[in-house]
Amino acid sequence: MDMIRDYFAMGGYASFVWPAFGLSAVVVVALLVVSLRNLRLSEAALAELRHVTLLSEEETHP
Amino acid sequence: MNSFSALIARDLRLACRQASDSLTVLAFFILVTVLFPLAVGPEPGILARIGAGVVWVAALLAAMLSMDRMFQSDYDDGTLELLVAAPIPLEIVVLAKASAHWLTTGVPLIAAAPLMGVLLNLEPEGYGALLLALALGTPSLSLIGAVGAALILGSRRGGALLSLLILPLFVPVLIFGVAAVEASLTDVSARPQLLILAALALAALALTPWPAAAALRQAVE
Amino acid sequence: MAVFSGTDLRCVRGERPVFDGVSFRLNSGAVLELRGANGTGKSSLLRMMTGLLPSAGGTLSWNDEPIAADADAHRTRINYIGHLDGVKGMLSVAENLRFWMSLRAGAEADEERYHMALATFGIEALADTPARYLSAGQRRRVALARLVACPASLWLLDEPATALDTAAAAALDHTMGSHLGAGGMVVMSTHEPARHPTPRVDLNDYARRARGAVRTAAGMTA
Amino acid sequence: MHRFANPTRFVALVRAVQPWAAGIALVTLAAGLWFSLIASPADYQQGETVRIMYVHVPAAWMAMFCYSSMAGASAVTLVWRHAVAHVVARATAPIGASFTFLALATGSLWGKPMWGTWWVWDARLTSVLILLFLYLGYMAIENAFDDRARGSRAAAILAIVGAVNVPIIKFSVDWWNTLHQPASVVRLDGPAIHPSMLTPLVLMAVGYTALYLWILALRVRADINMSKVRALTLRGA
Repeated sequence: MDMIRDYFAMGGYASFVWPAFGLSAVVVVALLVVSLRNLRLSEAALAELRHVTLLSEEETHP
Repeated sequence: MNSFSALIARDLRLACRQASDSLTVLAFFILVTVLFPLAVGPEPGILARIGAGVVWVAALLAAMLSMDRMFQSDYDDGTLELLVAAPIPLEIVVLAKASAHWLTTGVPLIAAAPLMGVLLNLEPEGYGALLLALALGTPSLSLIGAVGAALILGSRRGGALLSLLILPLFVPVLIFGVAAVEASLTDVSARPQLLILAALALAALALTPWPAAAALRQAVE
Repeated sequence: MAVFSGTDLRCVRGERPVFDGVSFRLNSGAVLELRGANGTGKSSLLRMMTGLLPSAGGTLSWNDEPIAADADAHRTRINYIGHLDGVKGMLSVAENLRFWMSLRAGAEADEERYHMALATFGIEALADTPARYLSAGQRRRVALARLVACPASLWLLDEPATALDTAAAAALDHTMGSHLGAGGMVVMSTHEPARHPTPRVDLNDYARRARGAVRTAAGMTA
Repeated sequence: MHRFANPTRFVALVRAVQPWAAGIALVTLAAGLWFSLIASPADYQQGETVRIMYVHVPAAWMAMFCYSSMAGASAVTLVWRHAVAHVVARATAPIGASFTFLALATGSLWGKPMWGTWWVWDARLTSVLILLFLYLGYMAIENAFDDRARGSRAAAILAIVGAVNVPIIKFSVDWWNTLHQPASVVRLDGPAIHPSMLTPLVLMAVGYTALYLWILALRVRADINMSKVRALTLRGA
């Protein structure tokens, strides 16, 4: 058990190494999530346009 | 060539008719310089050490004050689109505007700089280098500023946006401008720094008219 | 004698198609009237002819040579009067007019042309008054005085008669008449009823075709 | 090059590239993290803090890589007036800005244990800070205009002007740094790269690049969809 604890201690620098990796992960994941959500929203808007104006499938193909 | 002089003559005439613009720039320059002793205390030793940097930062901010209006009035009253349609290269218009801006803003700053040196207890050896560095640096500011002023035409947040766009581009001029003065204070020759400043000015002279002209063209589209 | 022509011109403003497939042919000594409701692109077509607005399609040519090949030559041939007068309030009428004359090679020394320009539009008395004291109509006269002061074969006028009183409008007609008589050309966007039969481009019908054009491209514009 | 000017063909290409980018990103990042955190030795001098290098250096590389691809796409936008090229530049800006922010944050986290301060005026950190302002300037002017086409062309010009200035800024900041070089500052990239440290660094760099392409694909598709929606609603209205 203490082997795990030693590992996470990072030779005493835990409070620098883990925030560095954590922050990187947070920013990257946030970027991915926001981009994915924007894509879904844009596809929904296109699909909704297809119903409203009965445009051909080809035009509102995402 | 006469269209270049015609453009500058017109801008200088306009500047003289609105002399208050250059005076406000000068007043701003003096005011910003005065703020520093009030902030860091009047102790001559400290002021002497940061003097060159303070004068340069104040000069840079003062030069930027009137930059966003470089093309604005022409853009608003239709002169700009006539200039784009006129049979003269737009790059010449940009150079004329930047030179007019330098004459109405850069030169007064250079003239007032020694006074600021006195306020900040700058050592005597530094004045020559300060004047020379400003003389070589302010043209780059006007030329790079011309690109920024052309880019923000018709945008919603003109002035503030301009400073965000061009301050990063002013960093090299600021660094070598202050370095030239500090080199002359430590009785090391300021030649290399001044030569680099001259190189930056020549590069700006050669490179900035193209993006500025492109920005003007797409501004009147 | 020169010919100014345009084939299949297409204009997109922002991401909105304005007109498509506009063609015209204008010979020396003729007027081309641009008609159409507001927003059908009369001003845009004029700005395209001036070179201010690049076309999204089609070509403009002078003597059947594409203008894009030699834009500088084209700029020496044109005189553009837009909605804005381009008159500096801080300068006097004389200073304004002489400035525009100085930008054209050969025109700056032409005192006789300068005085004729002032006389044509009846603004000699105002020569030394700063332009900011002028009324909109007077400022418009100063802008129109450029047509006489700066020689150019192709006049591109965007609703030139706005803010003009009857005397100034008559002076404008007279100047255009002598310009056409000397073999010049005029393209004019106007709302007044057509006074004399001239070639005309009615942008109303081009606008409908433009809207159809978006079916193919996705309305993407740079 | 002109074949991809047509948006629909360009989207087809993007949709083809996207799964590959995603796959490579996930695999290399997983391996990279494994090597960075577990399967690589601590540094004899810096101890475990050297692991921060594995997220700091790739982020700094990506900050530069994104800016140059933004400038390249902007050049294509201005020279050939391809709206599609600008979509790539517009989509890259926020990704580049995020990597620049990460480079600064991890740089600061790395500097703190070594010099006891959160911010060190190291030449490279300062250049990256100025690069962040170039990104913010780009994004600010991109949507400072009511007409989107105006904003895109103004931003394209700024990106190219910025790209020309980046080396000049880098040179002057390095020069400035040597002038004011405090004696004790260790160069931030730490010791010579020991081979066992190279693998995590390369893996993370490849992972970040693939990640950039993946997010870029998502943002480009969303952007093209939205301009299609705008064009169709305009026409419908």
